[in-house]
Amino acid sequence: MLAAILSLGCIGLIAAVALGFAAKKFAVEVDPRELAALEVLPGANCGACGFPGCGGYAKALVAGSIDLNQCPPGGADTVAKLANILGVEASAAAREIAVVLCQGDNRKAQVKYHYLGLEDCTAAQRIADGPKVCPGGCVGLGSCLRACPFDAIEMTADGLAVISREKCTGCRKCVAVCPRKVIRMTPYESVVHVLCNSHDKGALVRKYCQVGCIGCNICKKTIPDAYKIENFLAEVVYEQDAEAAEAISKCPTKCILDFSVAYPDGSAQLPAVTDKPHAA
Amino acid sequence: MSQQLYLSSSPHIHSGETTTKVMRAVIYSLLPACGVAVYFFGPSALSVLLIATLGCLATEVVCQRLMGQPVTIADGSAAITGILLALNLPPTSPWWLTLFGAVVAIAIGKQVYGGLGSNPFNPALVARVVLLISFPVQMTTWSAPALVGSGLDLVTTATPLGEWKNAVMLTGEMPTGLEGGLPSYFLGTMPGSIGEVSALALLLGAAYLFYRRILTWHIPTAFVGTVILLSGLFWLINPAKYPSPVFHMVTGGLILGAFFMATDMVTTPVSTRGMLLFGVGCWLCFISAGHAPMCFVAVPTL
Amino acid sequence: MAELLVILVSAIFVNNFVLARFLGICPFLGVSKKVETALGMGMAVTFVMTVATVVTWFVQYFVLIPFGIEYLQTIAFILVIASLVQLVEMVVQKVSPILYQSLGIFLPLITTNCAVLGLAVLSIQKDYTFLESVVFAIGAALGFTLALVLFAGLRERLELCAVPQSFRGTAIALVTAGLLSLAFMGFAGLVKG
Amino acid sequence: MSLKTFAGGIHPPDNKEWSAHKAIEDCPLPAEFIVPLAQHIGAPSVACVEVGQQVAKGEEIGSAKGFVSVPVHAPTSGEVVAVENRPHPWGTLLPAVVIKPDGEDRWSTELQPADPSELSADEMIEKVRLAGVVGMGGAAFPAHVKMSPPPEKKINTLIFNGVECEPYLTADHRMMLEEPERILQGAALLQYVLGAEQVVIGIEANKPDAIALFEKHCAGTPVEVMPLQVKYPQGAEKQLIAAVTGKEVPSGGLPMDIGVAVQNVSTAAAITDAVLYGRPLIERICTVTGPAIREPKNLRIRIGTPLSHLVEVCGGLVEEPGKIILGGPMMGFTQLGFDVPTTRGTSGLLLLRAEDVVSQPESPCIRCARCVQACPINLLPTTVAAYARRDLLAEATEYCAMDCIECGSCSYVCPSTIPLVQAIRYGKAAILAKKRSSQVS
Repeated sequence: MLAAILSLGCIGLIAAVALGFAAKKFAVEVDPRELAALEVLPGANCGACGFPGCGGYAKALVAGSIDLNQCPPGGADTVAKLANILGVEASAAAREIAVVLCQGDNRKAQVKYHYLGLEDCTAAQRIADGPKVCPGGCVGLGSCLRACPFDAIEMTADGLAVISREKCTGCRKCVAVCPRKVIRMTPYESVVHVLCNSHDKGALVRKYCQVGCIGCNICKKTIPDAYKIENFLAEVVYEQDAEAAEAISKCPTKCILDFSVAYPDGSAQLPAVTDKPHAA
Repeated sequence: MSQQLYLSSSPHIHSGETTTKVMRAVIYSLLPACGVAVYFFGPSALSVLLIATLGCLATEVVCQRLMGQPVTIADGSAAITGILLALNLPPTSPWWLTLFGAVVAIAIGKQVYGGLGSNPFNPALVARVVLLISFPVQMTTWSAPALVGSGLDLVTTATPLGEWKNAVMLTGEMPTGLEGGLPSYFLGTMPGSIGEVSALALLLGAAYLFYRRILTWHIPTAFVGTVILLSGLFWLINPAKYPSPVFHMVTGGLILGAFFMATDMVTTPVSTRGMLLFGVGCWLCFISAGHAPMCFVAVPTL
Repeated sequence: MAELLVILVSAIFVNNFVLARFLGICPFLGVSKKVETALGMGMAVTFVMTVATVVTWFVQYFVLIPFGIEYLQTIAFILVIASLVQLVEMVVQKVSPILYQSLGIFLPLITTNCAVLGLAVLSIQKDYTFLESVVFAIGAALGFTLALVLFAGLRERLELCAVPQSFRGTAIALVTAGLLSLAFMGFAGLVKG
Repeated sequence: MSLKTFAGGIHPPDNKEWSAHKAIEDCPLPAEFIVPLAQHIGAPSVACVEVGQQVAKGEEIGSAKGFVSVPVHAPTSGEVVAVENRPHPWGTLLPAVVIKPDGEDRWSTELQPADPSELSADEMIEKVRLAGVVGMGGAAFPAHVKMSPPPEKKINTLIFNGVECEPYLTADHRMMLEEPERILQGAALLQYVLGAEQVVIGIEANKPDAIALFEKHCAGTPVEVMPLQVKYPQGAEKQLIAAVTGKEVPSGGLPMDIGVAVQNVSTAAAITDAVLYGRPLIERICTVTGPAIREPKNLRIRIGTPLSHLVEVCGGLVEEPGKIILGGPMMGFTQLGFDVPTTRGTSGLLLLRAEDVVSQPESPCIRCARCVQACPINLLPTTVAAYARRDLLAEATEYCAMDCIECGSCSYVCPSTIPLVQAIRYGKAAILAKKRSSQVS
């Protein structure tokens, strides 16, 4: 018994002394932020981030070579804490979500040719500026859908991207990937949008799209504060859009929509995702 | 313009080859071997072939239905898996064994990975390995071929390779007369799995695949070449203990392995260098597994 | 000499630590997303396994046995291996930052890995001589590296595949690992024993 | 006799019998010329005429911007009726000068013939630049740039490209048969300018008449005629070099790095016109062909002729086309309509019926490795394309995506009809964009 205690104690002592000595002798300066970040991370070393462990991820974070949201086990809390540590703009700002500002699916917007080839909007855009006549509208090949990490985007049967208000986390991946820049970040509270992205003159828009904004000014006349018109295209002024919905019935081309009532695909607003288990 | 034009990125013409055509050609190439097997092993081989093929097709349908995907059994890939699986089984396999193998092959070997083109392992070999480990007795009970209608029951026997191994283990010497059966083995009287029975029939099928340019020389050459080289070396050192390369060529499913199992397109490398390396690598699995190789560990990064 | 070769080959293929003994599954699943990192991890493991085996062999035969306290083997080994790895990590970090970059970051992950401990315990159990232990350790580590790199390669390929949503990630990785393990069972006939 | 060729490649049906036997016809003037200002790789030229201005044939109407750029000239005499955006073969609206011909077809008086023996190499290059000569095989790279390599790059071998490996097209073939002198004069001029020791004309074996004719003409001259095995894409620069010299242009390098220069035979003819007669590049041979056209022809067209006019000259349409392709079927560009004009790079107009259009849906890759065997530059197209589609640009770059010559061989052979080239092209564009943005920041 005594021998056991003694010998194990000795081994422990030797190890402790050696480690302690090494810690002093071989000390290396580490970025305090890296240690703090490591502190916040779950410490499971699961490798989900693509790094060998939390340490590697923390290092990459401090080096700024990777996004904050690469740690699924940590979830949103960790992201917030990391943002705090790294001094990145904390997402305390109002929630923003992405909206596809177009209703011109394959039936409502005129198509100028049959596109064959890669299912990708950017690739199609390179062939005669995309298969639709409208230069600004949704190309409809679902690049945003594939880019969305949260499964928040759906393509309607007629080829129009629709983003779920509830599932969208505002990560902007779809905004980056859209060759037409038809996806815009908007405040979550704003439910009324002008769903058009064409700056062409009204007469031209009428030719190629049944639901395009023709810049007729009626919405602005109805609720002057809530709308602005630039280059023949109306836009909701999201800062003061409290009464924007009142102009909906006046719009001659029905390109203003209230997302709390209906989605562009004609479906009623999807129920809030509370009944589905949410991946935490 | 009254009708809408097609626009696309170049090229605007195509060879006309389709996946379905390729798969169909592979099925044709396997038919001679199947025919010979049925001829020699009789109805039991036929039933194994049918159960395996139909089992694979059914599993594919069920999986794709369950996952809400379009059903693609018409492309022929599931049928190939079924036939290859059957060719790897003993003709005396009970129906449940075959069916279980078929389900494993398609469900776990293929559909779990996303179906055609995504599986990293050859589904038929996945099933074979699972069966071999789960039911070793049934999977290694071989019978000698008997002509249909000869009235003889299938007789349980050892494969020539197994015979040699046992003999070497017991006496350290190669049994005499073992090589005498080679010509007839080549034609189709080899005791073994359904597909091993006739090297000739397999080579016929392989020749057709070469002609259709579906098979390239790389993997079979590297595979067979390595086997010949090494077995030849051992044979030269001690002909009394080790059989000649020809023996290896004809028995033990080398042809089946090198030309049909190892060359499964989906799970093999695409670059020339990768293919050669893969072929050599197959040898390792070949010697370790004894017969029809388990060489389904693709070298994925090449 | 032939003995050593058998030990080496059997440790690499037949009794592969990951795929046949199921030791070290954590790094096997965790650090196998890219071939490059897998190789780095493999190298780190090779190093740690070899060193740990050497040290624990000495601990076993010069401390535990003389004092008659073999029952403390596990605790003693964990203690020794853990502190040893920590020590090495510190030294490497200071002495060679480049080596640390490629190897060091993996070290903390395997300080108390079961594969390392298992190896140490196994080589004692098998009554290996010192040289045999070392060869066994190298073989086991190479086997680990082989399994890891193979698996990483497969996972890299899986990245490009249309794996059904519900199977993506760990699920398909585990299925693949299972199949790979089955494949390695085929090696059982390679070396007797 | 085994003929030389390169590794990889494919054998599509060549379909040249539609037009190969048709002698070159002069295309009558259309009612209106649309001359695009962007007709070459590099900076587009800028209009230097105004609406209402009278121009003579060969007069400069767009001036060059920068070194890798060439001027644009009036295809006939007439009035400038518009300088505006018009449909362009690249698929978008781009600036063009619209000229209404006066029917006189009067040459500009400023264009003077010259005696080549009195010209220095630099003067010749300047003449070629002013004449707006570009590579006429399709890429439309300004010829004067290729003629003035940096002094440390010595050109030993000069190769003329008479391969015309694109199916359907016969423009170069007819030119070789009917105007060998023009080509050979240009060849001699280029040899003088570059100081090349070896001059080779590579012609595919499916044009035995052209090979025989050139062998007759070149007997006793330093020019060597080399028959080549029929294979696509032998006309691609690097593949032609590999076939003729057996040398490989290094990844990311230029032919001049290994002392080789390549010019198309039609380019050689245009250089003759430019240097000897001072005439700018305002016309070329163009094959109008395909199952949807009534009467396939080889036409001598002016640059800027609308496609609708070519269709009219060739007897109109058999039926509504499914695809309008400028260039060959392997690398040509599909068009939105017949209002598009021809440019200097237009080697052919191919009209396919709807039933000829490949519209099989894509299916999963079965890793059959056909694309790998077909790839003339030894890439792994399926892997590169898979990475490109998933925006894994670093991996795509690692697998040499940027070396792809976009010949289309991989897509042609793919049994799963995966748009491999398009995916790689998409990846290349993304890689370039990323590189550019990282340079800016």
